[in-house]
Amino acid sequence: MMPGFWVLVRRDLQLAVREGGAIGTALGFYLIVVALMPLGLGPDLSLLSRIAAGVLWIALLLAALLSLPRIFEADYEDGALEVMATADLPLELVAAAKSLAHWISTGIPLALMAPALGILLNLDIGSTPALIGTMVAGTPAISFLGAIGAALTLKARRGGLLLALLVLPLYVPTLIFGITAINAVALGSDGFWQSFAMLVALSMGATVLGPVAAAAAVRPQLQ
Amino acid sequence: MMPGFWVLVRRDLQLAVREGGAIGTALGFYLIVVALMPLGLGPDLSLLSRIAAGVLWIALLLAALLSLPRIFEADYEDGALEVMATADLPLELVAAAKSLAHWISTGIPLALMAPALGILLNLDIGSTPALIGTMVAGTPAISFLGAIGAALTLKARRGGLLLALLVLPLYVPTLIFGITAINAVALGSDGFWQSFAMLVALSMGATVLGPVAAAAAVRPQLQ
Amino acid sequence: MTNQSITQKLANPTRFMGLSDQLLPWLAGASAAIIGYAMYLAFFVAPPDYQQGHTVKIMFIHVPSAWLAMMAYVLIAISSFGLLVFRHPLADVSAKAAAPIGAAFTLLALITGSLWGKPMWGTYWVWDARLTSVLLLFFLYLGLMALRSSIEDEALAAKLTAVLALVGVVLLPIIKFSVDWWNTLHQPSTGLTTTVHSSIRVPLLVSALGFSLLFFTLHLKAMRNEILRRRVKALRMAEVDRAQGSQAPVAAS
Amino acid sequence: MADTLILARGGRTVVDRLSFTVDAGHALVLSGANGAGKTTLIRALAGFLLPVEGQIVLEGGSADRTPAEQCHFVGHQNGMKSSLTVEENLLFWADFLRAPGAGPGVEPPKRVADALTRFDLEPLSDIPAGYLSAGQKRRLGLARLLVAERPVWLLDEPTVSLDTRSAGLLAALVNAHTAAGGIVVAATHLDLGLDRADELRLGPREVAA
Amino acid sequence: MADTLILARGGRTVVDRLSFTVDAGHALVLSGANGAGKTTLIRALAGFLLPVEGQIVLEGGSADRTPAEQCHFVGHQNGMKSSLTVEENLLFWADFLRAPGAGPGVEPPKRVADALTRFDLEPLSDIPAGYLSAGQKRRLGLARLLVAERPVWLLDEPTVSLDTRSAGLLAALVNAHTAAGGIVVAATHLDLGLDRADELRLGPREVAA
Ligand code: HEM
Ligand SMILES: Nc1ncnc2c1ncn2[C@@H]1O[C@H](COP(=O)(O)OP(=O)(O)OP(=O)(O)O)[C@@H](O)[C@H]1O
Ligand SMILES: Nc1ncnc2c1ncn2[C@@H]1O[C@H](COP(=O)(O)OP(=O)(O)OP(=O)(O)O)[C@@H](O)[C@H]1O
Ligand SMILES: [Mg+2]
Ligand SMILES: [Mg+2]
Repeated sequence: MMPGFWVLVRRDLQLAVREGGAIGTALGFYLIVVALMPLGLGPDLSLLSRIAAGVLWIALLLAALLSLPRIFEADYEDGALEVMATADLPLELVAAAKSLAHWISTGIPLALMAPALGILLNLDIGSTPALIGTMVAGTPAISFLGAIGAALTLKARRGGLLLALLVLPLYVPTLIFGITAINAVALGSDGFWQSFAMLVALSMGATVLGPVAAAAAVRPQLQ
Repeated sequence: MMPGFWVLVRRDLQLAVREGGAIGTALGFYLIVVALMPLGLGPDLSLLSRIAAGVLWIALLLAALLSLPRIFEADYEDGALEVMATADLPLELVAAAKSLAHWISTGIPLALMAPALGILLNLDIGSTPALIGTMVAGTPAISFLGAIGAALTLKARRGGLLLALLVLPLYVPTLIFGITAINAVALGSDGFWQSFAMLVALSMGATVLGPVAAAAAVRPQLQ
Repeated sequence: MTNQSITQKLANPTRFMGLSDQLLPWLAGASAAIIGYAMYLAFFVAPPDYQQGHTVKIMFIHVPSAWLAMMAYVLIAISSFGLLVFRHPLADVSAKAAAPIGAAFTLLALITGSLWGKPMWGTYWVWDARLTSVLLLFFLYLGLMALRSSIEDEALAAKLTAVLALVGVVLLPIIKFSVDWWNTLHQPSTGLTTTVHSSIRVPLLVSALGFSLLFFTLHLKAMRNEILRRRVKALRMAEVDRAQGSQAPVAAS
Repeated sequence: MADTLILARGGRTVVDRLSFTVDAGHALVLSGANGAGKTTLIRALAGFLLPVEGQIVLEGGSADRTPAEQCHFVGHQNGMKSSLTVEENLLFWADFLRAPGAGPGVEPPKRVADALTRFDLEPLSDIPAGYLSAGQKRRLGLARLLVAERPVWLLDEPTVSLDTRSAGLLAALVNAHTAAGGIVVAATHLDLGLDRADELRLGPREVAA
Repeated sequence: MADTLILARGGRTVVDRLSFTVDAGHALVLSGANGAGKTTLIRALAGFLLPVEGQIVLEGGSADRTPAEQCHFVGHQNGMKSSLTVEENLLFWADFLRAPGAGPGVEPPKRVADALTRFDLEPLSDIPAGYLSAGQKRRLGLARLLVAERPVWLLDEPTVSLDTRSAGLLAALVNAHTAAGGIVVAATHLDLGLDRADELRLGPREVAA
């Protein structure tokens, strides 16, 4: 069973690298959305540092969101998903492998880039470890829950928008704990570890729930 | 020449209505992103009303952004764009018709919804006419410039993300003048008409530049 | 603009390769020497600023890179025009080679600028009009590179990138103006090149010259690499064709 | 119709110095192994691909329209929207492709009804196009040929997925079109059974195959 | 193999009470007009569509794997990534489709090389799959049949876009597979020229047509 899993993870990563820097594009988008916020909210630095954690998380959500269709779409359209459905690997593990590849190729790079963007928002540099830590811990939930949305919208036109609509509410808990954790460090309140533990728990729950629900959503669409 | 133009606009609107409520989805996304902001930024009301105009514009940009692929993608994939290229209507006007349909089916509904969302952000109700006015005046730039991005990314993998990366910088002037105009009314400074005139000028420029550039981008991709 | 006129005289890549091969060592040597001299002037001759102290030395890197960041975009725009209108064989090579270099100089200007900002303004970044428009220029570079890299067919990628580059030209002044209007925290221009004392102005101009030469060295080198890469690819294609038994000639790059 | 064409795909020459003419009232069948360049040639005729060298001329066509604007192109895709019904799809194309200067002539709705009948699609006319089977979709794509009048038909593997009966229908329509003085260029691996057809065999590019 | 199947698409019954068996070492050719339900039936055999009634049994297959897991399915799409080369694509499928408990047997790279040779794709093996012509893509899709061993092959219009030579190749491979005791079910409008093949004609569902 397992060999097929890793073969698939490797291929998806290979495609992410090969297909014109999917990773670079996600990072670029992240950078632009963060830069857009001060343009919209005004250049007041103390205001910016107050909302920095929120902006970093929301922009990260949006960047990850836009790359979610990649999880299933191409394989659905070119028929690869059908073939995978006739393989020995259960569809749940196919979904898990694809979500994992998405996390490695999108979640982690975004998390690592966040501190650099924090500078633009005048975020305290001392909070860099907390920033990276919470984001690495929280992003699995984004990839694995996002897979559900990606699977549900396979047959829908304009998947992107609908996908966002379905998935954003699922991200609210991760968003809230992620922001609380960072602010605990950056603004110096306590409760960091508590929020961090919740983030890890949410991510772990997502790695189970996501693939099961995604597989259930993919199956009837293969008719 | 012109008959083909309006036939196409009508069909695109028909498709927007028919294909699973594209419009409703854009509105839903707009609502969710605006609702997410207080979650991310904290519930301080005076802070919220200070940044309301910015949040409304940024969220509108993102909602419109996600619906941009609709302009060309489906017609490219099912071969309709090829057939249109052999029609008498020049490709520039095809692009213009499709951008116009996008504006009517996305830009206008989003603009009309903005005041309702302004309430969530504690925006002064008196600024409703200014809000709707600037948004109706500014959104054509979003559709017509967005068409350039939609055309450039037809053959690119992960269109959505790349599209956003290409198009967001083009939106900066519209964003800035849109926000300045609303704030002029809501926060009671002057200069509304100046910004408004700039918005109109930007939109008019976009209706020329957009279709020409979009057609130039579509043509080589029909090979 | 030496490279520009050479590019125009040369109709074919082969002559370009020959000429650039001879030119390159000289350019490289000159830029190294001039930058070295400028740095000597900057660090040992120019006096520390009475207000800014030694941090003023950042200027001798910051200002030239900011200028080159903008000049590189102009070069890309001209090349793109050459590709779309005249289909000049070298135009795309030039545009493609200039993009990463321009982006690098933009990044350099951003980084040196923020390093300078920390002691001067107490923060690495402010949302000032000039800073914001440079950041947006950087985004445009990113967009050019991302678009090119995400399209497999190189000829197509070249055309689309050129369209985007020209759209960017229309946009850049608009961005500059709009940001100027929007922002109130504008840093007043110091009018360095003309009014400031020659002990600072001279090293700055020498440094700018050196950096420009460096830019052309890098650009020429990158163009040569790109041409060679295309030749290798054409040869591989030809091999495939031969394997398929075709006598058809391969399109020369 | 075409003169010493050289066509390239992705930097490789695919069609090398090819010249041919198709007379009014004749069909040209392109054949050749996979990868021989049939699709490439048809797409060049439709104006999507600029020839590296050579040119494509349509003699006797109206001067103010490009050759491409006087062609019907039916490629691998059908250009039909799956959320519109069969009839709505055809009606759109009938309206959209109508030449601007066209006199009253036959009205689009009438033409569409006619095309539906000819391709046996009438019983399906109210069904969204997305529900059709592969062959039904193909017939719908071909029905577009009848909703607007154009002298040249360019067909890329038109019989893919068609059953024998439908293939026969298509052949009859092509024959009728050429009999009325039209031109047809079709790429195919099968024998279509056309009258007045010449064959152009594209060179064996893939010798190994 | 199948027992009183009833299959429905979008609420409409498409295949009504159909029973058939295919013996090991035999091929079954599905024919019938457009819309008769061939694709529907094949997708049901591959397990994508649950029968409204009836069941599909594979006798003599391994008990711990569903029938679908013992089938190779080749539908209208080929499941190949256009940015990977021809060889990388096949290698992925060879690795991915290898049965978990499979002994050493023939190694995937060897199998891939073999499949490439058999489908005349060797000269193209380093080219990204996106550059292939329609027929070359189809051959690549079919080459997947050879990179992992499975007793049942389900082919939906396998000869679409293939030139005669390649169609012949395919027929030979299908014959070899059935000769070795495999089962093949193929939907097609053309005569494939198979040995040991039965034909199943699906009823004319399209009443008007
Ligand atoms: C990331 C931050 C910064 C960016 C993106 C940036 C960008 C630029 C650009 C584009 C120019 C060329 C302008 C022109 O020639 O019209 C420039 C020049 C200059 N910059 Fe910066 N800058 C930054 C930070 C700073 C800081 C912190 C200082 C020092 C206080 C500074 C001082 C200067 C000076 C003195 C010039 C020359 C001005 C002139 O020629 O009149 N910059 N910068
Ligand atoms: N976008 C592309 N880039 C590079 N090469 C291409 C591209 N499209 C096609 N080719 C190559 O051009 C050649 C001709 O392709 P074409 O599609 O014209 O063949 P065809 O005669 O239509 O074949 P088939 O019968 O298989 O449809 C093939 O060798 C193919 O690999
Ligand atoms: N998703 C769907 N929803 C509703 N009806 C469908 C759907 N897909 C197919 N049908 C209908 O089911 C019937 C059988 O379709 P199927 O694709 O099985 O035909 P087929 O025999 O493969 O035809 P062809 O030779 O044209 O490929 C057709 O009448 C078709 O309109
Ligand atoms: Mg072809
Ligand atoms: Mg079928």
